[in-house]
Amino acid sequence: MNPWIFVGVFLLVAGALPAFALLFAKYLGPRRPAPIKSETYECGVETHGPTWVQLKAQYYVYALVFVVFDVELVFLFPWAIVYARLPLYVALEGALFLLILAGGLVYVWRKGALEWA
Amino acid sequence: MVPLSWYLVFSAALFSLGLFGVLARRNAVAILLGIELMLNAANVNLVAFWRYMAPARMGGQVFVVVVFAVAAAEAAVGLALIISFARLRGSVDADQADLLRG
Amino acid sequence: MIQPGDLIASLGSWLQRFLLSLGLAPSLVSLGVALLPAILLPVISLMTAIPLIWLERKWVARLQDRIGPNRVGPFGVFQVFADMVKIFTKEDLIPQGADKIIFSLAPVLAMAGVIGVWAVLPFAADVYGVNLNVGALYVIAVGTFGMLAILLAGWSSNNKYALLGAYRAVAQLISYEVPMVLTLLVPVMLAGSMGLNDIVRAQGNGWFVFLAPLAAIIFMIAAQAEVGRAPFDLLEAESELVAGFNIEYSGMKFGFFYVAEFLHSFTFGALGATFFLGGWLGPGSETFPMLGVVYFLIKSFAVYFVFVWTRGTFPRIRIDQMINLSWKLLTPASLGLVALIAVVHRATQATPPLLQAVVLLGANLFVFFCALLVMRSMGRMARERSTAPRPGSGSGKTTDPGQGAVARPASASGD
Amino acid sequence: MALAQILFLIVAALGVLAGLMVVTVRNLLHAALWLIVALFAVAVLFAMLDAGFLAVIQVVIYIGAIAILIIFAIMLTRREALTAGPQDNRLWPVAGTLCALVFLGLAWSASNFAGAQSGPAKLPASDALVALGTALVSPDQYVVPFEVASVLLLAALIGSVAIAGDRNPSK
Repeated sequence: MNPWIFVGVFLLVAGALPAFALLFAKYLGPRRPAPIKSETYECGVETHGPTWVQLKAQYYVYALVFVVFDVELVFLFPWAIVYARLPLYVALEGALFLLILAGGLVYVWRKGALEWA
Repeated sequence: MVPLSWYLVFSAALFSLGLFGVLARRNAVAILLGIELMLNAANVNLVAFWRYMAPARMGGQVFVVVVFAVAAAEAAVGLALIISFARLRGSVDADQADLLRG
Repeated sequence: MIQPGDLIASLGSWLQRFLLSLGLAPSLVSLGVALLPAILLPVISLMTAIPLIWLERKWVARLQDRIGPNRVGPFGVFQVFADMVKIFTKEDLIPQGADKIIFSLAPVLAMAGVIGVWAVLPFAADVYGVNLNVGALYVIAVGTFGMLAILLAGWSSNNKYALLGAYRAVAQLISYEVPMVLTLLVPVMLAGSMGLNDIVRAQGNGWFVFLAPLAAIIFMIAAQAEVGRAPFDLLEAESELVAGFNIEYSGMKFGFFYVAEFLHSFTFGALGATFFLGGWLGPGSETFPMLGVVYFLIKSFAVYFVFVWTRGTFPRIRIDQMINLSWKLLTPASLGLVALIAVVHRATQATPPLLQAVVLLGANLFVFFCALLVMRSMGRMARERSTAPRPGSGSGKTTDPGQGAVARPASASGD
Repeated sequence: MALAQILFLIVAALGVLAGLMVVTVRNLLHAALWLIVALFAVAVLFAMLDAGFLAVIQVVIYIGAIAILIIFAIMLTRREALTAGPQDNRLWPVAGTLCALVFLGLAWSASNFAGAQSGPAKLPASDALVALGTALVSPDQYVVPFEVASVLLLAALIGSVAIAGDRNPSK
């Protein structure tokens, strides 16, 4: 049997359990809607201005670096499985791969893009 | 058993939708979403052919892995360009991107 | 026929025979029996949260010289049930202007992202949901649902503070995902497989925490940050963000975010035990799988206790310190560690295992001391900068010189 | 109809529906969320094609990284996006017709070439993951793409940070 069938069923159940609990709780609890209740909560002060606050551009830079380091996994995990069975230069290839990426990190660091401002 | 053509037709549908997004949308980020759809359609094709035609040769999977890297690089640089452009011109409309026009 | 050792396997075969005797089709029965764990295991994991919440509240209370829950039942053991009753019967509030579907979807995703990990956890030699050959990556993949849940929750609440909290939370999660994944690479490298059960078996000659202690430490720090607990609980910094991304959530929906956090912490404890402490390995665990479950739980709770201990001990760090710790210390250290371990591990393969272990340990210590040196120089630079008189600005912001690692390093901007 | 076929049809329908929503929904953030659904459907198809590694990677990279990056970018540019007029190009009917024609052509050729109705080939006994790793690092196979990918990622990192990391863009 394809093990992914198991995973699929598992994930479905894992999602269905909380979903059913939410439905259950919805009908168990009282329902007396009032406009004051559903107002946005900001520590008692009325909310002002648009809700969609601008994302800090700094977060975006972290996301960029993260994406690049996340993608290297695609290459590193298959390499990590096999390098011990292959000649030494394979391990060096992987190390070179990592060093090139580390160069990118050094560049970003030197440019000051990692600083929290 | 699912025949190979089903996967290919699905991939064709996804590709066409992505193409439509790229052609019809004005927002540059939305165009990028369309491109991601197209790349995924290509990936489905590659994996389907790998599985149905030559599962012993890993060329198909390696190609998909490279497409992942390219997609990530494209998204990173593309979105950076869009954001930079939005700061410069106050717009994300792809039709407004005519800085190079003489 | 029934051995005490493989209780679960014999239960499964008994069920299979029982269903066959009812006259059901054999193929249907075997499929049903194979998929039964897929239905039971999520329920079990959800139930685990109940004692977990009580246990952690008691632990943290003791660590902070408090008593903790002690009103409902002996030692307050029924406190969680009381909370459940309360939370179940609360009104289901959706704030105005919220994106209703996404708002309700987010807590479900948060739970699914935690429970999903349990599909691959090896509780014993033959007690596991499924032994995926990509188990380690599967753990990370399922974890991304939790990240998505936070972003969706913050965005759909129609609340500035929720959105700000979500931005912060996601920035933290993505920052710590890099060192987390890189350190997960180390057990995969040493075991030569991504399957969690294979990783456990590969530790028969020595737990990976001894071969790669630095990887285990970085994993622990990153796990604490991924769960978002003190000292990394910036996502719910009350004084700045009111409550974080879940500010508008109440009742059961909030309850799921709460349960997900506790369960997530324990799940990382179980993962730490699997990847670094030999999982279910222990004397007699091969012949009596049930004993393996006991070992596994003991080790999981040991790691989990360290998480709780950390949570109860450290104060919250500042956001710039949090970001710096990940990108300027943990990520470079784990990058170097992975590269060094790969070369050393491969080069010493022909040598006796003990020598290899010693060399690997040496490589870890080398990277560790390099990281320490970097930390020291960074801390020194920060101290010099903070003590140097700055024109125009008073002594408004002083960096903390004692915390060399996380203090603001000098901005080494080249431009 | 076999179970696998029903499963495929459900997943494929979900994927196509999500793809349609991606290109038609007005709210960009909803479009990005529909993109996540479409990507997940593709991941499920990968799992059905016995490419478990790619399925997991699809979730980690696409949903966990690229989609998050896109959502961040949408949040960053939403002020600019709000000022824009219509979301669609004036020529969208032409584009729609063109894409329908492309789809028909592709679908026709996909279901009519020799081997279109063939079943899956027999999987080799060895672990596909090990084979993939070996193929990626063997000098006679794909080691050059492996290292070039690293350089590509480096270039992408440097390029995007240089473009987006500018603190004070000249307005």
